[in-house]
Amino acid sequence: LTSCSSGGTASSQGTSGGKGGKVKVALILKEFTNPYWISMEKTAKQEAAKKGIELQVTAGKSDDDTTSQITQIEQAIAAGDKGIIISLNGDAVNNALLKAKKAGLVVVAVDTPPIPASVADVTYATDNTQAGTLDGKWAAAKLNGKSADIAMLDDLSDQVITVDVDRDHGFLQGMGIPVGNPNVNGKEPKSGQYTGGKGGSYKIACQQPTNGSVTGGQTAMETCLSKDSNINLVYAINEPAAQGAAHALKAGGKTGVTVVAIDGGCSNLSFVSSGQVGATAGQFPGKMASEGVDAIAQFVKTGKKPTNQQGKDFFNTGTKLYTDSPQSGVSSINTKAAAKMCWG
Amino acid sequence: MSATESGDSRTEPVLAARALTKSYGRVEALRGADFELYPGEILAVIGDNGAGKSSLIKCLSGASTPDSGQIFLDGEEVTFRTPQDAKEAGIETVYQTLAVAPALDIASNLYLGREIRKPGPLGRVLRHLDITRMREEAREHVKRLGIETLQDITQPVETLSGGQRQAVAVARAAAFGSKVVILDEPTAALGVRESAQVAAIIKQLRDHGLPIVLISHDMPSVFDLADRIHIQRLGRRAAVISPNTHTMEDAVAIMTGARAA
Amino acid sequence: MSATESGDSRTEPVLAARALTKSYGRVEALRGADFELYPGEILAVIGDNGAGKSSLIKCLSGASTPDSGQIFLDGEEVTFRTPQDAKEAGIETVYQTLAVAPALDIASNLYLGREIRKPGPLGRVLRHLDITRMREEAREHVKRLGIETLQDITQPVETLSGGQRQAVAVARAAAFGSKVVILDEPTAALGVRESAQVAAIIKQLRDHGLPIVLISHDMPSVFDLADRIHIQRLGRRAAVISPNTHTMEDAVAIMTGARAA
Amino acid sequence: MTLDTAEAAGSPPPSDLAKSSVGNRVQHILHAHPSFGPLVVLVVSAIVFDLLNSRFFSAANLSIMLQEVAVIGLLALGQTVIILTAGIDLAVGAAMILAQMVMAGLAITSGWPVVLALGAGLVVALATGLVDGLLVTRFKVPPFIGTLGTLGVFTALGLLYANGQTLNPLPGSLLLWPGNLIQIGSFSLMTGVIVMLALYGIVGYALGRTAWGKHVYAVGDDPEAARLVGINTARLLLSVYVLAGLIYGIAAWVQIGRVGDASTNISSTLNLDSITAAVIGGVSLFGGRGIVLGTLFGALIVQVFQNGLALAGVQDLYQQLAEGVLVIAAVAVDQWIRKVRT
Amino acid sequence: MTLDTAEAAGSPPPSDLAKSSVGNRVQHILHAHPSFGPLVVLVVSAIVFDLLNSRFFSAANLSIMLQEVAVIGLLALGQTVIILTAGIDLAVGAAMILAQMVMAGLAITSGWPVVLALGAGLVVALATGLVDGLLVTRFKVPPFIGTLGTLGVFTALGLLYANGQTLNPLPGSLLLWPGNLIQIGSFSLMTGVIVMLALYGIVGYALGRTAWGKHVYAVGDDPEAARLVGINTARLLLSVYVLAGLIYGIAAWVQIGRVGDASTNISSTLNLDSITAAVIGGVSLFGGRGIVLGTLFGALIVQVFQNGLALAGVQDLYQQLAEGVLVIAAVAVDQWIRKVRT
Ligand SMILES: Nc1ncnc2c1ncn2[C@@H]1O[C@H](COP(=O)(O)OP(=O)(O)OP(=O)(O)O)[C@@H](O)[C@H]1O
Ligand SMILES: Nc1ncnc2c1ncn2[C@@H]1O[C@H](COP(=O)(O)OP(=O)(O)OP(=O)(O)O)[C@@H](O)[C@H]1O
Ligand SMILES: [Mg+2]
Ligand SMILES: [Mg+2]
Repeated sequence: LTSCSSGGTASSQGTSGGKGGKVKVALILKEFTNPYWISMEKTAKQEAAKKGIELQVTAGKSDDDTTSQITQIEQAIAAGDKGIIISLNGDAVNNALLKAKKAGLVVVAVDTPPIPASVADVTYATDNTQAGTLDGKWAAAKLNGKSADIAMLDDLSDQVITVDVDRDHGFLQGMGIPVGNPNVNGKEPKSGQYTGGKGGSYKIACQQPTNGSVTGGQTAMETCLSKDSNINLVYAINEPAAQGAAHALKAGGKTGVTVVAIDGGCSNLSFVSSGQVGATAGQFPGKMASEGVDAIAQFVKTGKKPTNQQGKDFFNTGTKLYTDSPQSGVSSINTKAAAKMCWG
Repeated sequence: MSATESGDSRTEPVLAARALTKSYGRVEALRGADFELYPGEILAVIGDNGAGKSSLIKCLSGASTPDSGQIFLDGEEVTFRTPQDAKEAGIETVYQTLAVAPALDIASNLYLGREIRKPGPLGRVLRHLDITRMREEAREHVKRLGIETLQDITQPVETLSGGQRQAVAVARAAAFGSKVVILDEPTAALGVRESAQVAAIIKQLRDHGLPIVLISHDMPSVFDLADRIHIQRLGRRAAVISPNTHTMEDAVAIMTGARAA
Repeated sequence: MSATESGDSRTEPVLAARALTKSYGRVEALRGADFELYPGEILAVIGDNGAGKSSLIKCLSGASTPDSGQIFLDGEEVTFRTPQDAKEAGIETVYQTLAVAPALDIASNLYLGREIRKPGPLGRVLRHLDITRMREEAREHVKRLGIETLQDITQPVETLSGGQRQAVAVARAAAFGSKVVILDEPTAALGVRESAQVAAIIKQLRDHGLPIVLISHDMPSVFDLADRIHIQRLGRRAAVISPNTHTMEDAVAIMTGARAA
Repeated sequence: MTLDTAEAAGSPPPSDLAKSSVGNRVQHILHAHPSFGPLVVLVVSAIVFDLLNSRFFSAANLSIMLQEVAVIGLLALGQTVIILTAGIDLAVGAAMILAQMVMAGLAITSGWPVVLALGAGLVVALATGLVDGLLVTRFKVPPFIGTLGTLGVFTALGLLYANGQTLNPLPGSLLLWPGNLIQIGSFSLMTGVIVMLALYGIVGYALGRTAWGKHVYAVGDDPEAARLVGINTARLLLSVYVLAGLIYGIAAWVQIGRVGDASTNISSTLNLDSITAAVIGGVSLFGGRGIVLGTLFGALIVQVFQNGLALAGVQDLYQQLAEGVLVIAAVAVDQWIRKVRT
Repeated sequence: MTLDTAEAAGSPPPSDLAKSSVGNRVQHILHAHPSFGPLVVLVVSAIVFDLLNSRFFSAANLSIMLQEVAVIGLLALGQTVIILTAGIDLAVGAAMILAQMVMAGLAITSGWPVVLALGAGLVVALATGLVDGLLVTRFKVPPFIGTLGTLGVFTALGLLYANGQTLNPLPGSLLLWPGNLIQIGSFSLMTGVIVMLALYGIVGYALGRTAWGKHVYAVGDDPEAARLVGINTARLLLSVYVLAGLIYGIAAWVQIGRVGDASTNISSTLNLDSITAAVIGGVSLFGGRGIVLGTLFGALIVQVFQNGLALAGVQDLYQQLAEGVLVIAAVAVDQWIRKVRT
């Protein structure tokens, strides 16, 4: 493509063709406070620079802010962008995305698959159920037949979001615990037998929201310990929450508790190598972003819109379990190797 | 409490109170205060600062509720729970604190709570206020009190001079009292001419048959205007005297406790 | 502006102003007002409501800045940007609006801006206030003004009676003025005895050599106290008269414009 | 006896216009029209943004900005009336979301006739206002706490009722009516924008031209004085909260129309955003001062900043930074414009 | 002439205790100690929660509740001083996060000596207060807008500086000191809690026993009156914002110590939470009324509700609902306790 146009002030390409100006793409993230999104932004920008795409990055004010995202989508349409890469904060943005598609933009969802999946042309995401299942299987194997006293540290209390449910239920399935209601968290039987690994009895000691943050994880874990001091297995929705939990366990003088999480951020690997977090299912936000940029670049070049894999609602960017305590029957890689593929 | 000064004792009081008490935390503002106002009279209430004059009239006008005691309107016992109750019974009051809305203009304040609507459907259906008319009348009302320095009728009252602001409050009561008018130090901030005007208006209202309660520290004016003088002391009524039988010195002596009334 | 009343014309004014103007939006409060206060005198300022008396002294005390004109202290031109500037120059003022902090108690208000610290390191290092002492002295100050009904020295001033509140403001100025004391209607809400006390204090301060500016609508008291009388009218000084050569009627006539001074 | 200045006896006070320099004129305009400041800020910033990217003033972009301001504009309108009484409403967004879920839920899940579902949603919105109003007037709970509590309650109720669902009304349904676009050349005006402007007109009229409005100002200005002159302050406050609730209900309708579906994920900062619009528009958080027109300008200013910065190509965090600076600057300029010499 | 009541001349005013019934006594206590109401609410709700789950009063749970209240308690302390001046601080959380990232970033990424990094973080926090203070005093921006703007600015700066990283200080480092636990039997007291209590003591002393404190109240109560008595209100306000900034800096340190690392991913409702603590504690949002002890009780009340409801096994959504109801009830009870007949 042509070189960087004149300082980017007047976007002279009033015509719909990308002629003379750069191809513009909007990257709309959930929010900015979680390092995960910053990491995704970085990779996307690198990839965009490679492909000669001008990336306009924005985000919601918080991860439930659909109002801002709708605005940003509409602005992308008005600004004549070629495509939108979005990690959506809720179904409320669906109509805006459909409008964008109608206006000829390519819509790529990343990280969070929209419902219905057809809202986006293509979705690049972690299979969150699979990620949770990895955690659950590993934890069940690690328990080695001991009884499990489980703390479930979910994301939000006030909304049902797919990531939250998929990971939670994936974990339970991996453990071999039946989920009560496939659409909502917390409906599983509070005690019974898990069938993963060697199998054993389990008890769900508490279920708390963390808002996916360190402080949230810490408070939640502290509350859980107040309720039941015998907890020996902690599922955390993501690594910040797991870190908070780990810290609460340490402060409470609890040892021998297994914590599992999902994320795979580089700066969190030390928690895994130190054993504070037993295992984490790594995801690849960079891959999601760069695939998204590539798909749009491809479309601009060839006019061919990207699509999901046949029969799938999204394009799985994969997940790997990182742990320094591998269990037989669960494939994993150690933290040294993980350091090469982690994000951030 | 057998008899009162003046010939009005034969008729029934318009407004009366028996043994009112009121305390705020440790402070006792009223300690069994009595009160009577007879038809068509100007009753002055005098007393030291903090004697409980304002507390008394606040009870009479519904602005506060006494801890104990009774209030009678035309002989019937009444309980005013809000100033609105008293207002609906025809008692119009100028409070010492003036009770104005600082950011509203003069006309809005004068007509607050009794706004005039435009004639016709605009007023009836859409409840449109007749702002022009209220402004014009407000200007008249204030002029009538001798205030001639007012340059801008749309000024918010918070920007008025002390006396101008008081004039707005007094004009309100003078214009709307229907049964009893209570004035708590209405001329404190007023100039010489303006005070004289207010005195004239008070007399005029009385001449129209409206009884008036006038709280004031201005002895000459009290002795000039009042038919009877209620002397408040330490939260009680110390005495009721007549300006005809007593001198200002007598009044001050009773008021300050220098003499046992 | 050639000569002034009284023999003081030989000495220099302590506080003077030339051609002050001040307008608020469309309203002109001052239209070229002049002012002189001579050492050791009581200067009364009288005038109709809205004549610009308060506006004038607000300029003199730094509470507001004139649009144009000059102010002189001991013959030197000064610009008071804030009330603090004037206070530091020794000018103590009681404003008509009293300027009290409603939620603070009497002692805190009396000593606001000039609090007394505890003796010893507690006060010096930790800046601990001597609250007991301030309360005791506050009680004295208020008593001195004749207010005897105060039951609780820890009352917030917002719960005080109108007169009690004014007494707090007056006590503040009386206690702390060092060069000039300006009083804007200090006795408006005060009772007979309390007003007399304030008059006595004013005289006392004058006898100690402190010049005083007294704004008041109370003609008898003005003619009793003042050495000279500044008559304000329509934003200007209409005249300066002496109580010895003029009568109250003269003063009122000039004030209201009935006579061309 | 020498006199300093002689004033002709009985000379009339000088005319109002005696000294009307240009500066004075401007000041007078500002006194009479306190939302002039925000208007100036709005116009100037719009022009600057257009210079940065000429798409700013394109019909398409203007249409979008107006559409985007419709919901927050309505919420800010209700908020403003409450703020004028020296109150505050933190539950504004929660009330709207609850009403929205009820409207869509009854119409879609429960199969009510759309008109009835819409009416029920409006009644629910009105009831949220009633609850807030009763807390403030009956239980003497400060508005901040009362509405903070109901923020939690309404949010929870909305989520429980929605049960994690997003509801899509049928195309052409009455529920989607506020989202209809009226094409005027290349400019498309959303029906909801007209609804919003109409409500601003009505509320502005009620506040400025009726006794009720005067009482709202009086209660916000000095509640004790208002009580003493005989205003039934409790009833007045109740009417204000109920009115605000109704407006939130209408906002819920506009939101459904604009977005095309009803879900609980909207934004958790609607309360702050609506207060911001009012304060930028010159409404005092201490009550009794300000007009709704100012709030409208305030909402537009925020919208112009967001849109303009994005069009100008300002990126991610820098946009957030610039928005913060601009909001401060807007109000500082307004303060400077309206500065009256004291 | 007949006299109605004769008062013995010169009779002394009746003693203060003349009519001191129990009711009067209680009222007097409440007048003198306005934070008594929140204290009652705190104690009663703690007892109720203990009845629901006896673990509530366990040493472990009490330790944890105190630990959890440390950071928000500090933020609410700074917030309270600002609210007392009739201001409000929306940037409280953003300022803390920025200071925290600077402390950890300089110590870890840039390799500064920890003491210097800590000092630099405190200076940054102080500077955030200075900026807010200057906006309010110099540019006359209302505190709501000024701090809303800096909320955006500080948040963006913190995120830009952090650049997406979470920083883990070395164990045993000075940065982690506030997180140290002092074991007292089975009760573990966090150093940061002592820091918080000490700061409440110091600020409470400064507000109640020094001239500065009286001036804070006077400015919040009636700024014009404060100006007229000669208080330099601008300087005073500036000192208040700077002090608050410093307290937020200390809160940042406690936060790092408690959580064990520094990340930007911290609750976005810290501003609302800190205001809530103050208002529940009886501090008036209109300024000039309230004491910091009330704020401490307010913060504890919120903590007790959250912890108690969770321990009582109330489910997520219902927990949010119940918390809303309880917050309202707490303040309604407080209002009822302190109700003074008028
Ligand atoms: N809300 C209140 N709280 C506490 N004390 C109060 C309150 N209101 C009045 N008081 C006290 O009650 C007493 C009587 O006050 P009141 O205002 O009735 O006096 P007053 O006779 O009107 O005096 P003034 O001539 O100064 O207006 C005073 O000592 C005053 O301090
Ligand atoms: N802030 C303001 N805004 C507008 N007008 C004002 C303001 N302050 C004063 N004025 C006007 O200026 C004029 C002079 O007011 P000022 O207070 O000086 O009068 P005054 O002589 O003290 O009267 P009073 O005897 O009633 O106290 C009045 O007409 C008043 O309405
Ligand atoms: Mg009184
Ligand atoms: Mg005056």
